[in-house]
Amino acid sequence: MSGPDASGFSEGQQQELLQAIETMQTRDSMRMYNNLVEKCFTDCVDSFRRKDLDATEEKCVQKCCEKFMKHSARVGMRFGEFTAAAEKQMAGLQGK
Amino acid sequence: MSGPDASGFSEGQQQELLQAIETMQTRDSMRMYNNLVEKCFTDCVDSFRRKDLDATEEKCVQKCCEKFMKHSARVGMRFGEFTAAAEKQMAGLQGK
Amino acid sequence: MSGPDASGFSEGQQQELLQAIETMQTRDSMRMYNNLVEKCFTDCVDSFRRKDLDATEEKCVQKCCEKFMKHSARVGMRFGEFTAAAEKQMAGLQGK
Amino acid sequence: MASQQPDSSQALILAQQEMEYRVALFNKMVTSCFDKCIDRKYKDGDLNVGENSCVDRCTSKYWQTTGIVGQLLGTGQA
Amino acid sequence: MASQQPDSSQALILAQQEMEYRVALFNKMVTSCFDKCIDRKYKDGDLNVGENSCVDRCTSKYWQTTGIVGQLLGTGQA
Amino acid sequence: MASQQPDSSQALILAQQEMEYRVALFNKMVTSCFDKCIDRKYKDGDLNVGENSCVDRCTSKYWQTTGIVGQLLGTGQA
Repeated sequence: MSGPDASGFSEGQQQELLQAIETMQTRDSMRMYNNLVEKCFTDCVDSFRRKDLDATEEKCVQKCCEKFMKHSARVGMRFGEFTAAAEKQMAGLQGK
Repeated sequence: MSGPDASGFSEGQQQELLQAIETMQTRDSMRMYNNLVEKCFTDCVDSFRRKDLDATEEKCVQKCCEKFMKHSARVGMRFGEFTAAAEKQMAGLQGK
Repeated sequence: MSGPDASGFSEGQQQELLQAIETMQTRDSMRMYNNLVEKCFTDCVDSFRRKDLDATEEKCVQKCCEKFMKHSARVGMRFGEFTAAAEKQMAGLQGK
Repeated sequence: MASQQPDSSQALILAQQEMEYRVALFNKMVTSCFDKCIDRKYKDGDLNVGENSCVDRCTSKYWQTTGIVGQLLGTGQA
Repeated sequence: MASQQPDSSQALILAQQEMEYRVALFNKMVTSCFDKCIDRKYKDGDLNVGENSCVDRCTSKYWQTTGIVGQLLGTGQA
Repeated sequence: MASQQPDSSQALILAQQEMEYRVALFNKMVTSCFDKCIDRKYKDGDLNVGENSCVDRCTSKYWQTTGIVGQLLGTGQA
């Protein structure tokens, strides 16, 4: 996933942009973490007769989480390819 | 949809407020765009035996999108009326 | 729910942090309000043959709202307990 | 709430939050009434008569719901 | 993580993000356990005994889920 | 859009928003295709062959949907 074009920004601005990217990434990974917990909890836990997760629920949450991470990585690969192809096409159009 | 009361702000502050509004509008239209894609995709695409949208799916996405925009415009009109009526009522109460 | 550790911040920074907390709380309570309206509307209102809520719908929205607030308060209590226990455990681990 | 004059940057933040709130309310009204009123088969790109009047009533009921919840939250918080 | 002393504005941002994270976690716990435990008929404005104990167990299991996912993400990212 | 040279802080804001948009698009693609392709029984921590190819096709169709909607919004707004 390539970032937006950074040329045309001064060094100070690039610094600022980099820090903004970092802040956004932290925020985004926290959000992803929260969403993952919510999703796997919703799909795996449905009985509330005890206050602790039983072995089946725990395993389900683990597999759910692993599966989501692998899925997310695969989508990331594809997303990168689409973005790259789109940028190439844009560059081609501007070159004409 | 009328904005919040801008009187009582200095010119510089009004500038700042206007820029904040603009930033928010851009962010909001991007969010709307993303939500629209997600909604129409969820409702229209359900078969994954090919990697390209077929004609039926494409048409469905188009109609979904058109319908959503018309719907959104209509809600906007109503929302404006409710807001205006509420502000009128507020002004009436304060005038007493 | 205890906040993050504020020691190590200068007075000015603590001020800034406090204002950031306040801004976040306002934003959060507005978001909660919006979510509550959406949830109770979705669960309670399903007929659109008139433009005004009937008595049954109105009561449903009220109970939904009351129930949500009580529920939210209870979750808050538990959340506070979990957070406190986790912090105690962290402190114990660091003390070793 | 405070009798003190709030400084101007705080007033700006409040005005911004007020706007954010309105935008969020509007967006939720759009989504909720779309789900309640619009047929998901999307045969046509236009809203038909039934959908149009459903949207009008739905937004009206949504707005009223906003009022009820607001009142309850207000008394609950005071 | 960095052995360097982070400058103070960055520490402020981190503290703010930590808070945002907690608020978001809390909100999701509220929503998830409401969906799992509360009867949507809303006959009564109070939580009944069954709902109350469901909420207690639900929050406990939600918190434990947070721990499991956190561990897996931690090892996955390291 | 404006023929005027935008000042640099505005360009920064735009660059940030562009990133936010991409992240949000990616996240929605992840969620949508997870819901469409992944069996919720979670018997295994790996994606099986069927899930893998479903994900590839799902992302491709999602990306195409992005294009169609973008075109319609573009013409609608112009």
